Amino acid sequence: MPSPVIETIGLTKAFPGVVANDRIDLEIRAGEIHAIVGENGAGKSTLMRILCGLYQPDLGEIRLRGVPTVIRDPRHAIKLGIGMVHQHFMLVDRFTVTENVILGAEGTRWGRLDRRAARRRILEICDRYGFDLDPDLAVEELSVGQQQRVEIVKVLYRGADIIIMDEPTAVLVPQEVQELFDNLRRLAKSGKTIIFISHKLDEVLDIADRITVLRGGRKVGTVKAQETDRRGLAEMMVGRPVLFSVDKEERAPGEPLLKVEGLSLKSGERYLLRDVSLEVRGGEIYGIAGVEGNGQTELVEVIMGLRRPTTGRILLAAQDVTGLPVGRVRGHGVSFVPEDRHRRGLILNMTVWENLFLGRHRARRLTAGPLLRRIVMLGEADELVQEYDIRVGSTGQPVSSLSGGNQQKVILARELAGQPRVIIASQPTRGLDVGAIEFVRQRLIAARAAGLAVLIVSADLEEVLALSDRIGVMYGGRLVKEVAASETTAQELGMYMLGSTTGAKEARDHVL
Amino acid sequence: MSYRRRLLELAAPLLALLFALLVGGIFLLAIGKDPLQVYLTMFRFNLSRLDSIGSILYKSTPLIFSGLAVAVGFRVGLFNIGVEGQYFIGALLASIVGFSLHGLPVWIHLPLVVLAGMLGGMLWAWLPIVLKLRRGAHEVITTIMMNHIAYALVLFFITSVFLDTEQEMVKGLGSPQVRMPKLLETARMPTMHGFLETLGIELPRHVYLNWFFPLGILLAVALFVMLWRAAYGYELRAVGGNPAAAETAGINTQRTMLSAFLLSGALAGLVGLSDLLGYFGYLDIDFPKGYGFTGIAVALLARNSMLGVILTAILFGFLRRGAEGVQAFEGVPMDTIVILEGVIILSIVVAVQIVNWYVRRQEKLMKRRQVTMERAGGD
Amino acid sequence: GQADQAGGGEDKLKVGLVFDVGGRGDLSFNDMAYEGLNRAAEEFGDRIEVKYLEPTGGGENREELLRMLAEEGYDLIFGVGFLFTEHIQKVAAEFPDTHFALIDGYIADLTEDSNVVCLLFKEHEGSFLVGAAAALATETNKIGFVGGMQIPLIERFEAGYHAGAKYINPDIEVLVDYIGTTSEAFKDPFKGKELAMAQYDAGADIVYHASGASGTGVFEAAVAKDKLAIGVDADQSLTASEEQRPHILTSMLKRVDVAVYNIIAAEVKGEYKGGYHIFGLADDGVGYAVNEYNEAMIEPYKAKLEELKQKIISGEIVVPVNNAELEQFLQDLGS
Amino acid sequence: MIGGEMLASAIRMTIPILLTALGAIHAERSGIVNIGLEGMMIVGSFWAAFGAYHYGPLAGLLFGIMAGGALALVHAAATVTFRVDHIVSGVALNIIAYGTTRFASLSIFDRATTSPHVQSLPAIDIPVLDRLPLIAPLASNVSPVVILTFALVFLTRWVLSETTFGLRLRAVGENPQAADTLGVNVFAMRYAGVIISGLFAGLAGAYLAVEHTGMYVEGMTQGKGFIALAAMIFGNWGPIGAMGASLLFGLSEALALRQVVEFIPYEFFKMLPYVLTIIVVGGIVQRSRPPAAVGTSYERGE
Ligand SMILES: Nc1ncnc2c1ncn2[C@@H]1O[C@H](COP(=O)(O)OP(=O)(O)OP(=O)(O)O)[C@@H](O)[C@H]1O
Ligand SMILES: Nc1ncnc2c1ncn2[C@@H]1O[C@H](COP(=O)(O)OP(=O)(O)OP(=O)(O)O)[C@@H](O)[C@H]1O
Ligand SMILES: [Mg+2]
Ligand SMILES: [Mg+2]
Repeated sequence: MPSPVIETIGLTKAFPGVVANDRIDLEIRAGEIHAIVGENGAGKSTLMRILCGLYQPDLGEIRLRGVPTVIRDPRHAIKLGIGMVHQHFMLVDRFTVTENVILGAEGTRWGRLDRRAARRRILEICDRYGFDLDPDLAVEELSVGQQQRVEIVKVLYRGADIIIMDEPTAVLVPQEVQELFDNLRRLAKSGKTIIFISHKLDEVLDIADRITVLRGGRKVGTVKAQETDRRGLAEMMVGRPVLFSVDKEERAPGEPLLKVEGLSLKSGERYLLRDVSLEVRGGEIYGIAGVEGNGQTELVEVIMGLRRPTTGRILLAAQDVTGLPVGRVRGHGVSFVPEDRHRRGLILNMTVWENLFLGRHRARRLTAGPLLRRIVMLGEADELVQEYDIRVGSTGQPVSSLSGGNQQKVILARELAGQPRVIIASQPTRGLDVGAIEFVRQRLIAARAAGLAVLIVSADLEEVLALSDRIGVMYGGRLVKEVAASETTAQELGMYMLGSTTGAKEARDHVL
Repeated sequence: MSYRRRLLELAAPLLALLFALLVGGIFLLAIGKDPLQVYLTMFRFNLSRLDSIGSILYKSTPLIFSGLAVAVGFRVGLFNIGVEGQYFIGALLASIVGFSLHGLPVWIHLPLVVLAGMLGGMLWAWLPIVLKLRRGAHEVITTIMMNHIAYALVLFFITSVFLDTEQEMVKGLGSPQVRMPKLLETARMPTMHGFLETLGIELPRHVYLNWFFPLGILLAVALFVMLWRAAYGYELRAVGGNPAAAETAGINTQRTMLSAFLLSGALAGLVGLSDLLGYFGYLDIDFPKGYGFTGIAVALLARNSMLGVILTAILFGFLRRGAEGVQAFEGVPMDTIVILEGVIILSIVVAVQIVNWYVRRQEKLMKRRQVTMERAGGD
Repeated sequence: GQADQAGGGEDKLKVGLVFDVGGRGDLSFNDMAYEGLNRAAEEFGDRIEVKYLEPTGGGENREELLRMLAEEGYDLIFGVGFLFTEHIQKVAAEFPDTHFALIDGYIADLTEDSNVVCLLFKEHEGSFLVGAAAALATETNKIGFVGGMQIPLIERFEAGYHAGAKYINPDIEVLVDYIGTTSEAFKDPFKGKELAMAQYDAGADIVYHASGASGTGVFEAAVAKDKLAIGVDADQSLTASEEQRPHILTSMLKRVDVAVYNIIAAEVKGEYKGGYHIFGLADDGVGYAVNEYNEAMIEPYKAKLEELKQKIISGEIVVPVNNAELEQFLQDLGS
Repeated sequence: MIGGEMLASAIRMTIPILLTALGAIHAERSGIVNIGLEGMMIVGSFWAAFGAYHYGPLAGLLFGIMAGGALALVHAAATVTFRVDHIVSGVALNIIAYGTTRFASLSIFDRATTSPHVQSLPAIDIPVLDRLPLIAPLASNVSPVVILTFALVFLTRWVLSETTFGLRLRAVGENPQAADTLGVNVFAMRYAGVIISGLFAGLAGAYLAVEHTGMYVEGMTQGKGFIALAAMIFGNWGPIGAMGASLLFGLSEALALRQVVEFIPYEFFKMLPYVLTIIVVGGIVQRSRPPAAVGTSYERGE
C-alpha cells in the first residue's frame, strides 16, 4: 500500500458562527486522484485552503510525506510541492500565458526576464502531459478550459507534485470536462497526486480512485470509487438514506402564466441562449437543470428584463413583455429570487425592513405622495419577519448582520409578499443550511398550491427533482430536453446535462 | 456589540479631530507658538464676539451647499469631485442673469438668478454623468477635467466677453478691476440683519450673513427627509448601496443616477451664490476657489449625513474664522489652518478604517469564542 | 518676521497693512510696500506700532482683515493693490474715523476730507524712460515687453515703454506678450521665462518685464540667452542673483515704499489728507534705477534719459497711458 | 513658424508633465490612483529650491525627489495599509502639500510665495547635434534633467515589460489576488509603485524650480500634476504613449505661449489637455484601458 503524501490529523478551522472543518482526519496517497465531496458549506474549500496555506488551522496537524508541517502561505505550499487550482481562476487577463506562468517564479538573465527559457519549459510541460496551449497568447483570449490548463501549468511549472482543484468542472462544458479528465489521468500516471472537489457524483465516480465525504464540517468517511455508487455517496453526503423529497399534493396545472418563445441571446459571436421556448402554468413548478454556465443565468435575466434578448418573445399571462425594463416586468406580477443574493438580491448596508420592500416600495398602500409610509412598512415588516421566521433582533438592523439563510429568507419574504403570479427563483437554496433549505422549499410548494407559476433554476439535481412538476435541461444555451419530473431520474437528467440528446437508456449504457 | 460599535463610530471623527489638532500643534510648536494658547485664542475670538459668530455662519454657507452636493453624490454611489467646476459655471450663469435682466422686480429676478446658478451646476454635471452612464467613463476623472475647463471658461468670459469696461479711472491711473458688470440690486441676496433685529440680535453691519445660510439649512433638512422618508430617496440609497440589486428589484438605476447627479450639480450651483449675491455683487477673476474640494472633506467628516453636513460646514467656518483671529492676535500664519484641514480629511478616513478593523476583529473574536464554547458544550 | 509687530501702549499710532495675494517675497510690489512700512517703523521707532496681514490664497477675506484692523483701533490701514478697491470703500464707510490708503486702486469722488487716500503711480512715465534706455542700448533694433496680467494697469507700462522706445528710434520694433489673465500671471516665472525666450529668439536683445514675481523667469531667460532685461517696481539688480545682475540693464522704479512711507509720515505729523496722491517723475515716485551693478551699462545713456525726464516733468512730452493714446502719440511723432 | 526654438520650448514644457506622468504610470500600474501628484510636485519644487539654495543644484534635485517620495509614502500608507479611498487621500495630500509648503516657505525664507534664486545644473550642449541647423536649438543649452527624462521613458518601459519588478508591479495592478497566491507581496509592490510615482513627481517639481526657473514660486506647478494624469490616460498607461501625450500638451502650451495662433484665445489653449482627456476617457478613443484593479484596495482573505 502506497504511503500517504498528505495526512491531516484532527484538522479544525472555525469561522464566525460556524466550524467549517471539525477534526478532519484525511489521508491522501501518492499518485492517486482523490475526490472530496459534500454539500454546500460542508467545508471542502476550507480544507483545501488550509492545505495550500491560504488559511491556518485552529487545531490539528498536517503531515506531509510523513513529516509534521506548518504550511505558512501559498508560496510556502508551492515550495512544499503543493499547488492549488482555484475555482475562480487566479489569472492576469492581460498577461500572456508565459507571463502568468512565471509570475512569482521568474528567472532572469542580466536582470531581464528570461521569457525564452520560460517558454521552452512551458512547451515541455505541455508536451509531456499532452496539453494544448499557446504560451504567447494573452489569457483573456483563451477559452475557460484553456485558462484552467494555464492554472495547471502554473502549478506544474513550480514543480508541484500535489495538485488541488476546487470544483474544476463547474465552469467547463462537457467536452472540456473530458479533456480535463484525460489530462488529470496522465498527470496521475506520471506520479502526481490530485485532490479534486466536486458536487457532481458521476464525475467523481468516473475520475477518482478514492472519495472522501464531508458533511457539516466533519469527515463522514473515505471510500474507493469502485466500491460505491451514486446512491451510496449521496447517502453519505446528506446523512439520510433517502434523497431529500418533499411532499406535494397532486394538482392539475392551470393556465400558462409564463411563456417564452424562441428566445436567443447573442454576445459577440457567441450564443448564450439559443432558441429557448418553454411555458410554466399556474400551480406548476418548472425546474431548470443544467451545469452552471449553460445559459440558465442568462435565461432568467432575459425574462426579468435585465438583459434584452436578441430574438424571441416573453409573454406573461398572454401579454408581451419582451424588452420591458425590470420594473415593468415586475409590474406584471413577477417575482424574482436571484442566484447571487449579495450581488443582486440585497442592499447589504440597508436595514432589514428596507430590504423587505425593495422593488415594492412604490405600492400605493405604502406611499403618501412622494413620501413612504414608514409606520405601515415597519408594521408589515414585523409581520413578514414573524411569518417567515427571520431570526433578527429588530428590523432596523442592517441586513448584512443576518446569517446567509436569514438573508435568503428576507429575499423570499419580499418576493412572495408582493402577491405575484409568477415566481422565478434561481438557486433558491444555495449556501443555506438544511433547516433553511427545507423552509424555502416548503414556501415554494405553498406558492404552487396557491396557483402560482414557479420557475426554479438549480444546480442541485436532487432539488430540481424534488420540487418540480416538469423539468427542462439546459445545455450550451439550449433547452435540450423537457420531461415530467415523475418520469425521469437524476441519472437521466445528468446525461442530458452533459449534452447528450439521445435517449436516456442509451446514454446510461454509454457511461456505465 | 452594536451599541459599542455605534459609539466607536461616533468616536472616529472626534478622534480624527483630536489627532489633527495634535498635528497642527506640532506645526505651531515648530514656529515657537504655544498650541494651547493659540487654540484658546481661537476659541475666545470665535465665541466671544457676535461678528465672529456671524462670520462663521457666513463662511460655512458655501460649504453647506458643497458638502450637500458631494454627500448626495456619495449616497448614490458617485463621487462628485466636480462641485468645484459646477459652482463656477453656476456663478457665471447667475452673474449673467444678474446683471443683464433689467426691470424685473426682486421677487422675480432673485429667484431667476438662483435658478440660473443651479442650472449652471447641473449643466456642468450633465456631461460627466452621461459619459459615465453611456460610456463608462469614470466620473472622478471627467469631473476633475471639467473643473479645469470651468476655470478657464469662466476666466475667458470675464476677461474677453463680459469684461466691465465702464469702470472709472482718474486720468488713466489706478486700475479697474477685471470683473463682469455688477449685479443689479434686484439680483442681490439680502442680509439677515433686519430679521435678526426683530429677534433682538444686533448683528454688526459688516457681517454678510445672508439668507443663503437658512436656505442651506432648509435644503439639508429637505434632503434629509427626501433621503430617509421619500420613495425617491430610498431608491437613491438603494442604487448607491448596490446598483445591481436595485436594478434587479426594478428600480431604474440609470435614471436614478442621472437625476441624483444632476441634483448634486444643482446643489453645487448654489455654492458660489452666497459670495456672489450676498457679498461681492460681481464675478471677478479672484472669485473664491476651492469650496468644491473642501466640500468633500465636509461630506466625509459628516459621513454623508445631510444634517451632519451643517455641523461640519460650521466646523470649517469656525476654523477659517479662527485662522483670521490667530493670525491677527497670535501671529500664526493662515497656512496652519490649511494644513489642519488636510490633516483632518486624512485622519478622518484613517480613523474610520481603524475603528472598522477594531470592531470587525472584536466581532470575529467574540463569534469564534462563541463557537468554541458551543462545541465544548455540545460534545 | 513677526517680532517687530510689537504689542504696544495705548498712545502709539497703530499702522496696519494688508498684503495682496502672494504677499511678501515677490521681490517687487508687495515687498516694496513692506519696505516702506519697515522704514517708517524704524524711523518713528516707539511712536508707532505696525502690523501686517496676508489674505488667504484666494483672497476672499481681504475685507475681513481690513475690518479686523479697523476694529482693533488701527489709525491708518493700507490695502496693497487694486484688488482692495471695493473692500476699502466698504470698510472706510463703516469706520469714518479710521484712515485708509489704497495702493493702485481708484475710488471715485474722494476729497481731502475723505478718510481714504488713493496712491496712484504714473508707471507710464517711468516706463517711458526705460523704453528709451532700451532703444538706446539695443543692437538689433528689436526689444521686448513681458506683461503679467493683461489689465489696463499693466498696459500702461507697455504704452509708456513703447512710446519711449519709439521716441528715440521710430524704426524700432517692440514685441509684446502677456503671461495671463489672472493674478496667477504675477507668479508664473515658468511662463515668464518662456515668453522672454521666445522674444529673444525672435531677435529682441532687451526685454522689459512688468510681471511681479514672474519676472525672475525673464531674468533667467536673459542669462540663458546672454541678453539684457529690465526690471520693474523695485531696483531688481539688488535682489537678483550674481549670475543675473550683469543682465539687468536697469529697473523701472515704482516707489510704493516711498508712497507708503510718506503717508505714514503724514499720519504721524497729523497731516493725513484724503483724496488722490499721484506719484510721477516729478516727485520721484517713479524712475529708473542706477546702482553699483548697472552703472557702467547705463552710463552712456544717462544724459539722454535725464533730458527726457525733464521734458516729461515740464509737460513737453505727454506720455500715453493706453494703446489709444499710444497710437496718437506715434502719429504725432511721425508727423 | 514652428521652428527649432519653438520645439525647444515645447520640450521644456513637456518635461514636468512627462516626468510626473511616468510616475503616475508606476502608481496606476500597481493599482493605486495617485491624484496627489500635484501636491508631490509642489513639495518637490519647494524642497528642491531649499536644497539647491543651501547645497547646490544636485542636492536640490535630490531634496525635491525625496520630498515627493515622502509625501507619496503617506499616500501609500493611507491607500495600501489603511485602504482609504485613493481619491480622498490624494485630495487631502494636495491640500496638505499646499499648506505645509507655504508654511515652510514662510518659516524658512520668511516669505510665503517665493524662494531666493538658486543655481541650476550646468546646461549641456549635445555634441554634433548642436551643430545641425534645425536641431541645434533642441540640442544646445539643454538641462541634464531633460536628457534624464527621456532616458527614464525608455528605462520605465524596459523595467515595466522586461524585469521581474515590472511584471510583478503590473500583476498587482491587474489582479492582486492572483499575484498574492503566487507569493508576490502585493503590499510591497504597491508601496513601491506609489513611492516611485512620488519620486518622479518630486523630480518634476524640482525641475521646475531648480532647472527651469531658478527659484521656487508658489503655484508654479499650475495643475501640471493633473495634466500629467491626463497624459498618462491619454498615453494608455504606457511610457511611450505618455511621452507622446506629454509632448502634445507641451506643444500646445508652447503654441499658446508664443501666440502662434492669435485668434484662439489663451484660455482655450489652457483647456486643451482637459478636453482631450475627456474625449479619451469618454471613449471616443476606445482603445484606452486602465489596469483592471486600479482604484481598489486589496485585502487578504480570512
Ligand atoms: N472566509 C470565511 N469566513 C467566514 N466563513 C467562511 C469563510 N469561508 C467559509 N466560511 C464558512 O465555512 C463553511 C464551510 O465553507 P466552505 O467554503 O469550506 O464550504 P464548501 O464545502 O466549499 O461549500 P461549497 O460547496 O459551497 O463550495 C461555510 O459555512 C461557509 O459559510
Ligand atoms: N469572508 C467570508 N465571510 C462570510 N462568508 C463567506 C466568506 N467567504 C466565503 N463565505 C461563504 O462561504 C461559502 C463558500 O464560498 P467560497 O467562495 O468560500 O467557496 P467556493 O467553494 O470557492 O465558492 P462557491 O460557493 O462559488 O463554490 C459561501 O456561502 C460564501 O458566502
Ligand atoms: Mg463551492
Ligand atoms: Mg467550496
